Amino acid sequence: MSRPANSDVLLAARNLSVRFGGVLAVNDVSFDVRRGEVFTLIGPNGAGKTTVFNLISRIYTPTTGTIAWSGPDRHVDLTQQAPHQVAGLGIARTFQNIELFEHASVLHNLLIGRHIRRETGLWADMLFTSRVRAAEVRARTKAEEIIEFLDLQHYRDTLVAGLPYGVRKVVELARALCTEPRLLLLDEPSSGLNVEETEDMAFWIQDIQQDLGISVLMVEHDMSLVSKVSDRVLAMNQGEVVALGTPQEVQAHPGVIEAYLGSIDEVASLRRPAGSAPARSAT
Amino acid sequence: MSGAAETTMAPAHGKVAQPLLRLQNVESAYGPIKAIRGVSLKVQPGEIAAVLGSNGAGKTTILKTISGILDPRRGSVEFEGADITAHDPAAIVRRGMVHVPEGREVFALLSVRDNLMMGAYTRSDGDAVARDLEVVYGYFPILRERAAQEAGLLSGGQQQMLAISRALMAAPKLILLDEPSLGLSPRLTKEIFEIVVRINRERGTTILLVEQNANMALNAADFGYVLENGRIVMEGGCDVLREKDDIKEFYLGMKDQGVRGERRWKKKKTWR
Amino acid sequence: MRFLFKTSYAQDLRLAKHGGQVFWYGLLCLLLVAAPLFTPEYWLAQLTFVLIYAIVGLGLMLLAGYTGLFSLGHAAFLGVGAYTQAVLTGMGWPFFLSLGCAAGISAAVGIVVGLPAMRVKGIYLGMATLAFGFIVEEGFARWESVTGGNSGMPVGTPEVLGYALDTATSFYLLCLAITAACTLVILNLLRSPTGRAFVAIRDSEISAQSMGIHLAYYKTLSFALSAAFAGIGGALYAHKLQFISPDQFSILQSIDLLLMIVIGGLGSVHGAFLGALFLISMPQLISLGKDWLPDSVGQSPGLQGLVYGVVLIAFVLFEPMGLYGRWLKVRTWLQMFPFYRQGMFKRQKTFQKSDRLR
Amino acid sequence: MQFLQLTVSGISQGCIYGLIALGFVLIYKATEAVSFAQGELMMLGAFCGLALMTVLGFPYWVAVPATIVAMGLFGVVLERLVIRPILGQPVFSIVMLTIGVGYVLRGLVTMIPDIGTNTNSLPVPYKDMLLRMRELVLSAEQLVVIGATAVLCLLLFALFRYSKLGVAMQASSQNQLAAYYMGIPVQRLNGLAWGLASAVAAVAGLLLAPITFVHANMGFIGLKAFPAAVVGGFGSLPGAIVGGLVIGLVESFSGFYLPEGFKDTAPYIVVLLMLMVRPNGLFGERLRKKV
Amino acid sequence: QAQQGVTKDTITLGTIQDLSGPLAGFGKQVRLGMMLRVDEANEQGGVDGRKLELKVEDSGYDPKRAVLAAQKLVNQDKIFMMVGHIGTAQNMAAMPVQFTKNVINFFPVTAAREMYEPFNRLKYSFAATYYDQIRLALPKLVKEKNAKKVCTIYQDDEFGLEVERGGEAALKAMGTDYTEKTSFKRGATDFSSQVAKMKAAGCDFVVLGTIIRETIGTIGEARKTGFNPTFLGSSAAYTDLIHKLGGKAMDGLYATMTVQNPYLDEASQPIRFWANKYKTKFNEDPTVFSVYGYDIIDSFIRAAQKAGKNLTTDSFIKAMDTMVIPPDIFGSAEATFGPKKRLGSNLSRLSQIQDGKWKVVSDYVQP
Ligand SMILES: Nc1ncnc2c1ncn2[C@@H]1O[C@H](COP(=O)(O)OP(=O)(O)OP(=O)(O)O)[C@@H](O)[C@H]1O
Ligand SMILES: Nc1ncnc2c1ncn2[C@@H]1O[C@H](COP(=O)(O)OP(=O)(O)OP(=O)(O)O)[C@@H](O)[C@H]1O
Ligand SMILES: [Mg+2]
Ligand SMILES: [Mg+2]
Repeated sequence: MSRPANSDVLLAARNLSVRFGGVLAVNDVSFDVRRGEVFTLIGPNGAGKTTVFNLISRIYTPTTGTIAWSGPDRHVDLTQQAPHQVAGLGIARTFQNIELFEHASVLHNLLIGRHIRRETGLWADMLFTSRVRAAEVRARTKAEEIIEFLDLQHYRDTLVAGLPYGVRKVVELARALCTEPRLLLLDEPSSGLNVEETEDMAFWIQDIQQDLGISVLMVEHDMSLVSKVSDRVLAMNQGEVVALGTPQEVQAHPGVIEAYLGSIDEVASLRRPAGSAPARSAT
Repeated sequence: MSGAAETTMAPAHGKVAQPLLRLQNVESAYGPIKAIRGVSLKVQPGEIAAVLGSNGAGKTTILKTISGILDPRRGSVEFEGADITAHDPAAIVRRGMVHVPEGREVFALLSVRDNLMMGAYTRSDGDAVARDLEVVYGYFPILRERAAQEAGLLSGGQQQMLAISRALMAAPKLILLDEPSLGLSPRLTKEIFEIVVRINRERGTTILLVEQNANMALNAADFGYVLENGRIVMEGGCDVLREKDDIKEFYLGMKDQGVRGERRWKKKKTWR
Repeated sequence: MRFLFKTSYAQDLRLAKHGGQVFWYGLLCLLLVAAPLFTPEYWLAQLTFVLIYAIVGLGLMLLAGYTGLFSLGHAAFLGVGAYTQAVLTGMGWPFFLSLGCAAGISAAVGIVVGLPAMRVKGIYLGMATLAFGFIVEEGFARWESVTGGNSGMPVGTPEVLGYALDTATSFYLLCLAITAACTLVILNLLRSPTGRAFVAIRDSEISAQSMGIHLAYYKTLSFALSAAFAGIGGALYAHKLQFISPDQFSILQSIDLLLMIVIGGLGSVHGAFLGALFLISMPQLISLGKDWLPDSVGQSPGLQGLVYGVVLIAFVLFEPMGLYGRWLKVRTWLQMFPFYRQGMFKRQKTFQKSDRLR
Repeated sequence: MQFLQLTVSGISQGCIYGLIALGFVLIYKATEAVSFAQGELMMLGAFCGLALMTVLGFPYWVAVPATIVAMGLFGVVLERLVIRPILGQPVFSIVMLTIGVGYVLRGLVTMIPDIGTNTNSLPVPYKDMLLRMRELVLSAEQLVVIGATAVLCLLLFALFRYSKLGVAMQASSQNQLAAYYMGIPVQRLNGLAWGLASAVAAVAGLLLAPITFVHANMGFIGLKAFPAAVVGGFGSLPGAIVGGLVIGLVESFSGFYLPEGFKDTAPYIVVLLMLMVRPNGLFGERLRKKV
Repeated sequence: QAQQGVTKDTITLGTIQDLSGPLAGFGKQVRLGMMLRVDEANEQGGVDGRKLELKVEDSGYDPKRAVLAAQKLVNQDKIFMMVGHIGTAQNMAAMPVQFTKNVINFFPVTAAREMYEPFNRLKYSFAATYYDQIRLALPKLVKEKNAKKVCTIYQDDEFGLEVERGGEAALKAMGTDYTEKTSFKRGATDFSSQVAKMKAAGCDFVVLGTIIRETIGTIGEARKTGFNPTFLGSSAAYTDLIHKLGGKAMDGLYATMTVQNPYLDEASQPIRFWANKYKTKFNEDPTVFSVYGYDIIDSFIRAAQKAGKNLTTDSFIKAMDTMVIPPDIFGSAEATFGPKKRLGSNLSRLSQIQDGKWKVVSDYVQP
């Protein structure tokens, strides 16, 4: 793989297409994610955003196209990598429908996130040598840092199965961070969060970008979050690119408004005309 | 949807009716963890009621308790005046209440169409079912397009549309909606709320709504409850709630720029 | 009630979480070591079988309980171990070398099964291992020059470092030592990255993969380890029984092994031991109980199967977490006394979700 | 000629496997559990028929429907008593339960004085009837098996494909929670599925009885029906039949043309090969999880 | 040191039967036969004033459980002797346990050669081995039928192999070999390809290493396809179930046997009397296996009486050294034992199913 022209580019997708039976889920999509930026994919439901993520993390193989990845020491075509190698290259992701290890505690989930950073082999593990012990303590320390960072102390030892939706979202983010990635793929990080929590999420994403220096590729429907944290936005529709630019530019794009945002009319139109509401008995 | 309208009851506008749904002092727990602690609420026939609350407040738990998925430790649930506490979930659906669950829960290996038909499982009026199928296809044309596809392969948002449509197919008296806008595009979110309001107006279907998008919810609903840590901390007509400072700050995101600055600053919630 | 205050991360890594555990497990070890002093020979032999089955159970627990892969042909690995040991010690190889080979060859066979099995899941995996078990059993029967075919083959008493372990006590102590070593290995694995990878695969393959866990490698590894344990168990089994024949490693044996860990409690190391204890003591209990029953029932040929089935059903119905689950409840009750509340372990409504999409 | 005769016996043996496999697939489709008790239910069905005919002296044409109905009811009761209490637990528990049920049924039948431990023969009217077409010989027993298998397969296929009930059964096996949310009476359907499966097992038992005799261990033939179901693809009804035929033919030919010992392992070798080439069998659905 | 299992007024015997496995039907009958003789003996005052006590364990035809059972009987119940233990592999697995405690393995219910070979002073066997049965009977019958092509179908385990080897030895002595050999796995139900194979080979004589259902299945399939050679089975196929289940098609089958099946309407008066006694006591028809059980205890009692008041393992062996057991009412061959001769007799008779019943058709076939 030759080095991409622009050394600023972390990930370069070129002419990606994938077809499922009759559905052309992604159609000739190209984009770059630059080092240190927050790059957002938006688009109506079924536009192919999650599919792009799945292509990057090698759950699907593209029908055509390449994804160039420029790690610190390696430049590879992601489409040639085995699925489990993606994490090792420095790409971590979260899932739209949350895929956690349900029967394990939060801490345990985060430790599994440390897998690619494991320092010991099978035989050492079997004997639990002092090296393993030391490595384990280091893994704990890192996991605790992330727990601290995302305010999860309260849930450290709870089983994931019993967590509320919003907390799971955060745990998934924490697990992804545990791999110490260069690029973080976030699939709808704010879905299921309320306004306040969405704001926290925005702060976290900014911290991740600025303090940890991790690039973020994100799919998101909440435009307030998108405008707040994204450097650039790519709008898709029916598998194709509609617009690319700053959040403001994209939000003003007529195609995006038409297919995605809807005409900005007042939500208050939903409101029932005063007086016609069914009466409630006094409590 | 006019065809089915005759079969459903008309909203009891204007007069003080017996509540369609009433929870009294309900307490539910997961093992040793109490998720809701003594919740009482009422839903009047023909209204849209909303429950707001932060993560883990227990909103989903309330809905699960109502539809019989979770047996409450204490308290009672009444539907149309009859006690349905801890009844078999299927029996509750047959009474005319249907639940759109959190996380979509579509039948992943059945076709989209079969999913919709399963929504109408409790109905035996074949013609009306066929008409309602057309109606939901009208709401969400993508479902018609994908009618023969396995539902598990739809995108997240498409599955959400399917989950809502499936519940509509039951032509219920009361719909429990758990975060209907989850994962939907802004445009579709708006459309969903429009549909919800329309169903409520046209068919008189009563709706109990749990939603993170408080702005939408408070606009669409007539009455609201605010839930924190498993307790109801505030309730009232939506017009009233919209004006409260706490609601504005914590749920509508309209904050005092002066107090909450650029970087993180968290204000402790205290309920006045 | 006991409250634990954690003061360092290393504390979490210890095997024994607090002094009480050190005390109780220490006492247990002591009792086991001293058992020959006060146990009649017959019961000591039973105890030896328990240890042997516990080793096999540990391996199967790793595979089924922690990696979530169910093997319906595990008796085949047991058999490979047993035959390897029989053949090698028969050729005069030293005990531990043969034991190592038994484990190694079983593991190799495990890898061979594991490889094609990587592509299949759930029920299909069960069937693949079932089929494999049949084929191996047939292999034992057909490879007469080595295995003696269906006539079976005799196995001598083991000789360790020049000492012939021909008494029940010495062989028991050997098994005890090996069991202890195996348990330690399993416990170590489970608290290290390798063990976590197994658990991750069990819970969600897709996200395990996206965390960088090489599914095929770890699944194969799990098969190999599990087979190696079965191989060790098989080798000891061969010495204990002194006679092995192909039909001892049939599907019925495989099902017994699976029942053992399920009744013991899936997903716990304790479960392997409790299950083995159960599997060995069950026939004893039945034959004890027989004499109390009227002859028409007590001497009826079906009794054994009936009781076996009823106990299994009762466990699944009333104690899905197995013997270990029951033990946890008793322990909690004791620790919490008098604060234990009814309903603390009350079962909630649960809802099955398709395994096909995992 | 030899070849033809082998083919015919392969097909008829295959139909037997297919018939038992139908029971597996039925339970699997409706509950996602693999029933290890299917062979024992079949055995029970055969014993039930035997008891009706020899002890109570029912004529064959009364005993057959009576057995099927009785076994259907038995299945419903079994579900109510044993399966329902843990409905909703992971399927693995149910699989374990079926193993337990298998043990119990075998134990109980063996406890019946005299006939329980013996091998018995079922007096069917078409016993020893042969159909000769030049050199090809077909016994009536085999023809009946082939016919019944085809009919049952069609009926069950129609049930799952076209009826609301069948679709609802599949729905509740895929996502029980959602099935409850939609008002599907999951428990009742589950009972129905077990009733049906027991009835199918009874049919298999009655048809098998003249060929293998009635004895407590006749259920072990179920172990051969597993490969059939797997080769066909576990969730597919036509697959069960096709898989059964494949296994039957493979057995028949390998017994004749291959060296000793292959006849009994050939089905399992076929399974392993099949799983390597097509991990989901011939007709199994390709399962993909979308994330 | 006191002899284990023998007290002032009891002798404790142990036996392991298959009461829940594939041979449960037989195991149960052996047990009942034994119990009948034990009760008779105890009613008559026991052996030298000692009552017999029989401990029965179930192996389910599983060698592992057989070992456990043997350990229980030997180490816990302290039996004097193991009598009539069923199953070859089970005996093989249990014998080491017994021998370390000096417990005799007396008359196991299996006709494998390992029950007396290689020599061990604690092994005693009574049954003519399958190997010898076929080895001796085959030449006679082949000559009689003038058969040209001898074939075999056998169960692919130790039992079936013994039958097959017996035939092979006989054929070798006659200067030929099997024309076709086929086998099946225990529990098989379909024999069509095996029968087709033998038919294709043109066999006119088939040695059956089969038990019950396999015998019926094979012959049934053969008759169906118009393949009618002479069938010869071993004593394992000599049971009344063959003709009861198989019906007319089974007529003509030959089998080797030692003791006669005790039909309730048997012509011989003593057998009829015995059979009806058994039926009254247990409400079940007796079979050859009941007779085996009965005979085993009977032989034990003879030897124990001969050993006298001071009954120990050594005195028992001493008594057996000169033991001669005369033919009994069921027509068993005379059995003799010696210090190095541990098999009572290797002779057997031929019988044939005629009109749905076993008929003895030859006297003991002398080598
Ligand atoms: N494995 C698959 N098989 C068949 N179709 C698929 C598959 N995966 C995705 N699709 C289809 O591809 C299209 C894009 O799906 P994708 O999940 O990428 O949408 P999305 O942009 O993430 O939408 P949403 O915002 O609703 O999550 C959808 O129409 C979906 O049905
Ligand atoms: N299966 C479970 N086991 C244990 N605890 C649970 C379980 N489900 C929920 N809880 C607990 O119950 C509380 C309420 O959860 P619930 O899901 O009702 O919250 P919610 O208000 O719906 O939150 P969200 O907005 O995130 O969906 C939470 O504290 C959660 O930890
Ligand atoms: Mg998506
Ligand atoms: Mg919720």
